[in-house]
This record gives sequence, C-alpha cells and structure tokens, in this order.
Amino acid sequence: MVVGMTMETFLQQLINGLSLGSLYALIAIGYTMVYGILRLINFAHGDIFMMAAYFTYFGIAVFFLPWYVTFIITIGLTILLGVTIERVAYRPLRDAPKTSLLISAIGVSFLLENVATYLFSGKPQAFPEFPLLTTPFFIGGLSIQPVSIVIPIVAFILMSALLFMINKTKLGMAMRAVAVDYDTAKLMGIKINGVISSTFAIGSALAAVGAILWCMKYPSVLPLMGVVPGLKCFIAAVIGGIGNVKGAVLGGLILGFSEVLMVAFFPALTGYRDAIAFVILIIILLFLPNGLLGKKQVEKV
Amino acid sequence: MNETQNSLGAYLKLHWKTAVFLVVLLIGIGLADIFVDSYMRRLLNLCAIYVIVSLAMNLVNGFTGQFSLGQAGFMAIGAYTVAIFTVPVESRTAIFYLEPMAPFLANIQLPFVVALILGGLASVVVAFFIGSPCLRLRGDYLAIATLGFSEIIRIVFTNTQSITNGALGIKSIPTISSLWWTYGTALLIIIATILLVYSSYGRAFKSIREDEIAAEAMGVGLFKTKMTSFLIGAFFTGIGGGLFAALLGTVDPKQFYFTLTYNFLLIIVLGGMGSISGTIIASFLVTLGQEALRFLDEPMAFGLDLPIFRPGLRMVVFSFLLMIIVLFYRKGLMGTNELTWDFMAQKFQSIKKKLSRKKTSTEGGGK
Amino acid sequence: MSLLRTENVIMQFGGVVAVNDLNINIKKGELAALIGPNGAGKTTAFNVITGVYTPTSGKVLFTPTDKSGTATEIDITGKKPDKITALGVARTFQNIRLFKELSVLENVQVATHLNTDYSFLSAILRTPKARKGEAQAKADCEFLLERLGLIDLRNEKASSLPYGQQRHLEIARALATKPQLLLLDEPAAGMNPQETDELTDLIFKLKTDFDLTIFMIEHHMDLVMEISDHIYVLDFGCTIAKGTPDEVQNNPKVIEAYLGVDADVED
Amino acid sequence: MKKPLSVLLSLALVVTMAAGCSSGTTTTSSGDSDVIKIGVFEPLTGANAAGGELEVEGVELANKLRPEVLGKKVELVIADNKSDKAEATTAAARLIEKDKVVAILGSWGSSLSIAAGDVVKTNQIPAVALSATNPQVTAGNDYYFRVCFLDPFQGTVMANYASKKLNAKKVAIIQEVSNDYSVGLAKFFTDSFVKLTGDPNAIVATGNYNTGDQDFNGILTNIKAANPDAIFAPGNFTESALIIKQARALGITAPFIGGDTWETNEFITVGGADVEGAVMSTFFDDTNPLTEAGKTFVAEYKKAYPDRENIAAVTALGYDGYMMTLDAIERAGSADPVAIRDALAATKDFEGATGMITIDANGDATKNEAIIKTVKDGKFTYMDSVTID
Repeated sequence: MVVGMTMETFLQQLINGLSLGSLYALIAIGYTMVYGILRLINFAHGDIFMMAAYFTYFGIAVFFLPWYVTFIITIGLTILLGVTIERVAYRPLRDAPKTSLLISAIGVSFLLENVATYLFSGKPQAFPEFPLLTTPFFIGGLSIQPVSIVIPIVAFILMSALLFMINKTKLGMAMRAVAVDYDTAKLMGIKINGVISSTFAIGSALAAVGAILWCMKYPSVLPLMGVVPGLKCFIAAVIGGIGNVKGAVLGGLILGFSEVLMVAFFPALTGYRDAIAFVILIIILLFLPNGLLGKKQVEKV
Repeated sequence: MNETQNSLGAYLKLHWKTAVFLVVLLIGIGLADIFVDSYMRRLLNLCAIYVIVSLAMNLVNGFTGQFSLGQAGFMAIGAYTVAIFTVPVESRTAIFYLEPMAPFLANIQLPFVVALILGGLASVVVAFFIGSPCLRLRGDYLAIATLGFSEIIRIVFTNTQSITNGALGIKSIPTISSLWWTYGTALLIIIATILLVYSSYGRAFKSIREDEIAAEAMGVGLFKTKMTSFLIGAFFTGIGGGLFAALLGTVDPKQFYFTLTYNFLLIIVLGGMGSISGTIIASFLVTLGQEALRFLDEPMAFGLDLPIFRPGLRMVVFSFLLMIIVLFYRKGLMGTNELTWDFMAQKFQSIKKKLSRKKTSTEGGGK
Repeated sequence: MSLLRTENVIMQFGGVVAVNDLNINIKKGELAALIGPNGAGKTTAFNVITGVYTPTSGKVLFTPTDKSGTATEIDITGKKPDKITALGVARTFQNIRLFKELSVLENVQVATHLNTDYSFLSAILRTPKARKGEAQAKADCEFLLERLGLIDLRNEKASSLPYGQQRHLEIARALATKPQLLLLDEPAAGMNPQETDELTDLIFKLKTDFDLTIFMIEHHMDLVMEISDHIYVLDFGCTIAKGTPDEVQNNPKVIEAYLGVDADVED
Repeated sequence: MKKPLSVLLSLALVVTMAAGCSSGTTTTSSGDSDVIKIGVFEPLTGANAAGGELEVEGVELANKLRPEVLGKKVELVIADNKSDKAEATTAAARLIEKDKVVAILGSWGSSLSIAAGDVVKTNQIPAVALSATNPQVTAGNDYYFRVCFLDPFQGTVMANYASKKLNAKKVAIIQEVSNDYSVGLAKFFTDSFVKLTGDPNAIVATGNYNTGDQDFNGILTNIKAANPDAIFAPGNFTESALIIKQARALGITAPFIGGDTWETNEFITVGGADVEGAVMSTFFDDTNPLTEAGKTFVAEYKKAYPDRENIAAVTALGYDGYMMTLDAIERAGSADPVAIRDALAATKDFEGATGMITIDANGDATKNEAIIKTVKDGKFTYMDSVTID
C-alpha cells in the first residue's frame, strides 16, 4: 500500500534510515568486539548504553557542567562501568560453561535496569537540547537535522579508527590473537586480562558515544531505553557477521534502512516494525549462519 | 527381564516410601484446597504454574543444554489459545468492541481441558518452526533467536486485532481457582518429566548437554534429539501459559514481555540446571519470595521511614540475588542432583558425621 | 571383502591440507593401524570417516552386513556422525570425551539410544515395550562393563574415574553402539607398559568376541606391530606407506619420515 | 537406579509449609477493629509509575483532609501492581485477603484495573477506578465503579474539537498499538470524526508504534506526505512528546491533539518548545475548578506541595475517588463491603473536585463535561470546556 510516494518523501526516508542505521552501527560495534574475543553475547551492552545516557543527563542537566566536560566524563564513567562489569561478572566465570557466562550477562543487564529504575525512577528525563545540532535546515521539502549528518560521520570515523587500531597496533594484534585462539595467545605471553579489559573499554566508549548521539536525536532518558536498541544492535552485529567490525556497521545500516523503508512502503505494517529485526535475523541465520562478512568457524575435535 | 518387577505389588514394595509420600502429598493438596484463603490460593496456583514452566525450561536448558529464552512466547501461545477458545460466546461482542472477532473463531467455544491441550499443541507447532533453523545453530544464537521469536509472537498478538483483540487483550476468561487444576497438571508434568529424564531419551538429552560431539558419535541424532526436547518443553510451557490465562482471567500482549522469561531463568539457575527437584523448590522460593520481599518496596518497612525502602528496591535485591547465585553458587541449590531418598540419607549421614567430628575436635581441643 | 574404503579423500582447512589423497582399504575382520608423527592428519582422517568433517573431495565407502547377512556398500561421505554410527562405525576419542556428569552406566546406556525402537511417549508412559527395551539395554551395558572391568564402578560419575579406566569406558561406550567397525584413537595414550600390555590383550579379545574390525591410531609401536594386520603411515596428510607391520617397518620412507626423526616416540 | 519419584518430596514439603503459614496469617487481622482499611492499587514501578504516583498523591491528600469515617480511622494500604497484569491480580488479592481492605481505589491504566476486575468481583469488594477510561473496566462488573469519563466520550470531545475549532477536514492518527487506551481512543475519535465530517476518508494516514519506541521519523515522513490538517496522537506522554518533537524537526506544522495522558510534567520537559500548542482533553483544571470541592482541593494541594506548578487531573480524580468512597461508607453506615458497594452504586450528585458525580447503571460516572487544555509557555493552560450530551 504505497500512497503516492514522492521522490521527496523517499529521500526523506533514506535520510531517516541512514541516521538510525548509523546509530545502530555504533552500538553494534561494541557487541561485535566483545563477542569476537570472549564468544559472549554481552546482554548488558544495551544497559551500559542506557547508563551512559544517564551520565550525560546528570552532567548537563543536573550538575550544569559544560557539554564537552560532560562528554569526557560520560565516556570515562562508561568505560569504568564496562570494565568493572567484565571484572566482576565475567572474569570469574571465564572457565565456566558458556551458559553460566550468558546467564551472568543477563543478570547484569537485569540488575542495571532495576538499579536504574530504583535510582532514577521509571519516569523519563528530558535530555538537554543541542539547538546547533537539532535545529533542522531545509533543502526543498527535505528536512535535515545536522545531527543526522553528524551521526554517520562519527560512526564512519570511529569505525576507521577502530579498524586501524585492530590491524595496525600491538593491542589490536593481541586482540586478534585472543580472538583466534585464547589458549595459544596465553602461551604466547599475551596478557589476556589486559586485552579483554581493553576490549570492554573500547566497546563501552562506543556505547557512550552512541548514547550521546542517540539522545541528541531522541531526547528522552529512561531506565529501559537500552533494551530494544540493545537487542537490535546485537542482531545487526549478527547480520554483518559477528566478530567483524565492518560487518557490524553494515548490519546496523541494513537494519536501520529496512526498518524505515518498511514503514515507508508498508504503512499498514508499522506495528510490526520491531519484529523486522528478528525476521531478518532468522533469515540470515538460516542461509548465512556466519553473517554477511563473517568467517566460517570450525570446531576442534 | 524379571516378571515380578512388572506387577504393582513389587513396584510398591520397592518404592513404598514414594508411594506413601504421594498419598501424603495428595492429601496435603486437598487440605490446602479447602483451607487456604484466596490470596494464598492465588499464590500457590502461581507457584504450580511456575513449576510447570520452569521445569519445561530446565528440560531444554538444563538437561539438554540448549540455551533457549522463548518461554514468554510459548506461554503467550498457550494463554491466548485458552483465552480465545474459552471466553463465553455471548460476551465476545463486548470484549471485541473495537473490531469484531474473526468470524471463523467467533462461535467456537471449547471446554477448558481441550483448549488447554490445544494451547500446548499450538506452541509445539510454533516451536517446530522456530527450532528448525535455530537448533542447527551454535548455542548462543539459539538464545537470541528464541528471544527474538518470543518478541515476534508478542508483536503479532498485539497487531492481530480480530483474533487476539490486540492491545485490549481478552478478559472474562472463565477462571480456575481450585488448586487441583494447577497442582494436578504440575504433578502430571513432573512425573512425565521424571520418567522422560530417566529413560533412554533423557540420557540422550543429557549426553548432548555434556558433549555434543561425543553424543553424535554415539549415535545420538543431535537435531532430532534437541528438537524432541524443545518440543516437549514448548508443550509444557504452552500448558503452563494456558493455566496462567485461566488463573488471571485476562490476557494481553504486555504480560508476555521477554523479561517474563527471566523469572524462569532465575528459578532454574537457583534450583540447579538439570535438577527437577531443584526447579520445584526454586519455583516456590522465587514465587513466594517475591511476595515476601514486598516490604522492600514499602517506605514504612519496620516502622522506620527509611528512604532506601521505596518501590523498585525489591527488584534490585532480586536481580542482585541472581548475580550472587551465578557468581558464587554456580550450581544452584541442587546442581544436577535430585532430592531422592538416597540423596537425603547421604546428606543426613554426612551432616551427622560433621557434627560428631566437630564434637570430637572440640573435645580434643579441650584437653 | 573390504569393510571400509576411502577413495582419494582430501580434507582442507582454509589453505591447510590436513589429509591429502587418502586411500585406505580395511578388510572385514582385520585389525588395521594408522600411524604417523604428531600433526600428520590421523585424527582428521578419523573425523572424516566418522562424519565430523565433510571431506573437501573424495569418497568414504562402508560395507555393513545387515541382520539377514547381506552386505551392501554405502557411500557415507558427509553423512551425519550419528547416521554413520547407526550403520556400524563406532569410535573413541584421543582426548577422552566422556559425558562427565553422567554415571559410568549412563555413559554406556547413551550409546544404546540409537537402538531404541520405542517413541519418547512410550518412554514417558513406560509401556511394556519401553520397559523391555530399557531392561535389555541395561543388561547389555552391564555385560559390557563387566567385560571391561568397570562393573563395580557403574554408579560413579565418569569424571571421577582414573585415566586408564576412562579409556576403558570409552571403549565400552563405543561397543554399546553395536559396531562392525571400531575406530580407536590412541587407546593406549598415557598408559604405562603394563597397562598397555593388558590393553593389547583386551583389544584382541574384544575383536574376536564381538566379531569386530578395528582401525586404530596408536603411538605405541610395540602394540601396533604386535597386533596389526595392516598399517598405514601418514605424514603431512599424505600416505607414505602401507602394508604389513614387517613391510612398513622396513620401508625407508617411514624410517626417514617417522622413526628416524622422532625415535623416542616409541616410549 | 535411584528412586526418581521421590523427587516429589520437595513439592509436598513446600505445599504444606505454605498452607501452614497462610493459615497463620489469616487469623491475625480481625474484622471489628477500629480502623477501616482502603486499598490503593496503583503502579508505582514499571511503565505506568508516573501516573500511579500522581493518583496516590491525590488519594493521600484526601486521606489527610478526611482521615476518619463512622468514627473510625481510615488507613490506606498502598499496593504496587508494577504495571504488570499478573502482579496486578496478586496485588489485588493481597489487599483483599491479607490486608482485609473494604474498598479499593485504582488503578492508573485501564488494563490493570481490568485484570483486577475478576478478583474484586468474586471477593465482593467494591473498587473505584480513578482515571481508567476504558469501557471494559466497569462493563459486566457490579463491583467496579469509576469517577472519570470514558474513552468514547473523550474521543468524541476531541473529534468535535478538531472538526469545529480547528476546522480540520483531514486528520492523521498515530496510535500506540500496544496500548489499549491509545487504540481505543483512536478508534472512538475516528468514528466520531468520520461522522462529523461525513467523509469516510477523513482519516488520511495512520501510524502505529509500540511502547518504548523512540524513532518515529518513518511514520511521520509518511504523515507529512499525506498533509493532514491535524494529527491525533493519543498515547503515553514519553513517546508522544518525542513524536511531536520529531514531527516539528521534519517540518510538520499541523497541530497535535491528544488525550488526558499527556497532562504530565514529563510531557513538557521532554517535549520542550516543540509541544507548545499541543491540545488535549482532560478531567480537571486547577485554575478553573468547577465546584466548591474543587477549590478546596486546589487550595489544599498548593499547601501540601507548594513548589508544584500545576496539578495533574489524575491527582484530582484520586482525591475524588477517596472522597466518594468515604461518602458511600458514611451513607452505608457500615464498613461492610457489600453495603459500601450498594451505596456507591446509589451515588447521586456527589460534589467532587472534578465535577458533580452520579453513578449510572454501568457503574460509570455520568460526566458530560471535559476540559480542553493546551501547552502555553511551558504550562498546561485552560482553553475551553466542552459539554456533549
């Protein structure tokens, strides 16, 4: 059911899809990195994202810090949170069965949500406005918020930086080694704990950047705001091939565009929008179990 | 095979403790059914439903080692089947007041038991479609895919107005209040699970949990066996969902948000992944515990106006407990053990030994 | 008559060729051995035969004899491991893969699952057929445990057994699948000479008593030379020699590639 | 082999234990004490927490003003239903069985009230819904009453407003498809608006979203293309505020209209400048109380919460619910639940803060007046009151 879709409307939808997809991509990278190294679905990632949004909210709206100071503090605190979670909830279980680790991740997610509800109440908080970034400008009938352009740019820059780090630096090499073979990497004298902590630090920092940009575009902060983006971004990471940074970005974009375009072309189905991510997930898993850019994994016998 | 073992008499001789126990249990339920008030009755009913659903989850997650998070979705299917088919025809126009019920359903009303079983079967059918792609995949993908499916089910139920009444949900479902419905079903399902787990099929489930590659090399078909366990689990969960709908008298999609599954996860982790008795105990502990911890949400706990006691604290404490169990008591209450007579006798012996040893050691210290 | 044949089997992982052009032919009733230095691709060959890996190219052919006594050759290339086991190929694992949390008896019982002829519903309802099947399976398993000297340990957890007995249990478990071909992956690994001798005897006896054909990877050369009818030598994935123990022992390629380089492997 | 059946031991143990402790608790509270307990059944955590808290404020304020009836102290027992139906039925049962309340007030969120409906009905304890506007709350239930108007009425009010005041010919609807309130209101609005305009295609676009969604650009871009004269978007305040924000960013200038749930501070704090001019129907206006009781309520509220800028309508309804129930207890002359029910059903011209309340045969308050408010300078401002017969 397409009601006279004009070129303008279509272009507008593409812009919508690009900025949403880039946000998904930013968060998906964090999932992919942790999964690549620990083979763990970090269920708490969406909630780390949520906490980052609260940190920013408190910095600007409650403590009246300048935005740049707040951003730095937010990223710092989020890194601390992510690394602490790994330290407390994942590290002790590293040699335990996979299931225990997964349950622990779910537990952390559940705990963060409940703590946030308890501390900050279930009411939404208004995220401070950044008029410079949110006041739209118009090209013809197209409305574009500057933040919608900033998001893909930031996502692209961070992805490139990350790829450089992974491929060219010593830490990146260590990460790749741990990802390929945990035990051998250990024997090679790589400091596993350090590498894993760094991974969580980077993943959390990306979640923080994602949260700041997300809230600029969707300015309300809620304890459960991380749940749905968290799930969707994990799916984005799987679509692209989990463990692969470029794949996460690709997956994020695919997901963002599919959601928006489904709404655009099938307005009657908008109620099913949240289901689309899962439908794509199942299709991908059926036909490309390793995602679009993922490598086949062989189990050792 | 020894012929006498087949006779009832011989069986009773061998398991007389269990038989006596069963009789006591039935009398206990009967007494409870007569004497408890409706609040307690509701809680006890909820406990039994949690036993059913948790047991189903443990069959898949604990015994077969397949990490599935689709409980909420399967419950929703069972619950909606019961709701749709048992709501009295005459009150349907009032309930479906935004959009009338689809004509092919509008005049079908089934007895509760039929609807309940139909709900279980419906969730088996859905489970088959979910399982076909997912059970071939690596374990952690199953978790996310089942979670996803459970969300899809909820979203579909929200949007199919003429069948499920969408967000309005269905009310006026004839309710059950007697404990016999839930406890009777729970008992049947517990017994079925025990018999299954201690059969060749149960051992095949466990072998997959222990080592997929070895299991396959021993002739255990991975996909088929996982699927069997998954479908049985879905059936039980659907039944649990149906009872849930009949207990509450109303269903709507929001009840089946995926966080509902976390309740059951907590139960099986607490009770021990792969322990039937652990699951049963934990179901009661968690359900009754959630009620008992209500004071945490009340500002006036202990007669003190402490600001830390306010709504939300209960869930914080609860999720904190889950973390503690996962981190420090990874095996839960029972591990993979069962509370059998032998097990209890052993425990009793070891405690006795410990006590007597302590005694002697203190005596020794006194000299 | 050949029981197991492979035709030009190649197994490649990315750029690494783990098994290159493997051609073996194991006759019914014989005891064949697969030897070669570490990393030669022996276990990979086993994994290809048992279906854990699908070979990059080539064929695996198995000729089981059914109940009526007729033997048919079946292409088992790329079949699922459980299907291959059901046809009559059983195996043990080099790095012991027991079901650790299950009891000794249960470990063996799992292997009888493929012969269950009743559904899970009859198992739940404990129908006479299911009861009979269960009892029969249990009796079979206990018999096997008796044969492997594990009967007194039947209720212990598998993980609590000492190493040597775990290896025995692996064999018992494999036998419970009622195989025609038994693949043993280093059954004597980690055993002292006396245990190895006992194991040699045991393997020999089992072979006759259960009418087995055995294909075995082994590093203990004494054992291999003593009981094998046929030996295949693998190096870097290639078959460098095959023949009777005498022929292989005197093959210069083998001496150079294997015995010569790594002489202390015999210990 | 072990004796697996003996696993069942645990089950019996706990059943008997539970049965034991339950019989212990029920005997403790006796019927003829000198307090009358009234249950307050509200979501204090979860998605509906904000609304629940506002209603509790109203009930507590009323309790402070009138703490006694029939010479006995009235004690409020507050139960959190966690915005969750399963919890709701347990919480309601707990209020009745354990706390021995004689009447129940609440809950914010029609579906939670509906869930509790069977419990109050079978236990014969009267309940008064405060702001639950869904017809299903009282339908077929002799024990549920309410002090607010119903969704069909509210939908008609807003359709009239759109058609007559805004002169809208074409309207777009954005509904929260997972929220019964939103879906219902959208439907009643549609029916009424189509009837008013006589144009079956008067609704030019419909967008659905789910609770918790944050991105509405896709739906809004479609709506922008349909170019409506007004947009009706009943739903949760959080999502609604975001919808309006994103609409304005997309360059949509059509006015937004909605229902009573918008009237919360969060709607304004989240929506900021963009929700200026948004119009909604509601139950009560603190600057123009319709009755004497309304004036008293406003004065007392300002005394109790001097720093609050405005008073939510649901708080006034909480106040009314409590006062009406106490009035019924007084008229019944006893704290017997069934007598209270009968007295509630016979309520006629009770002067509440939100207007005169008469309970009709369905148990609903017959109110024919709604208040229309708009957001002006960051405040909910009285615009109009609409009477429909």
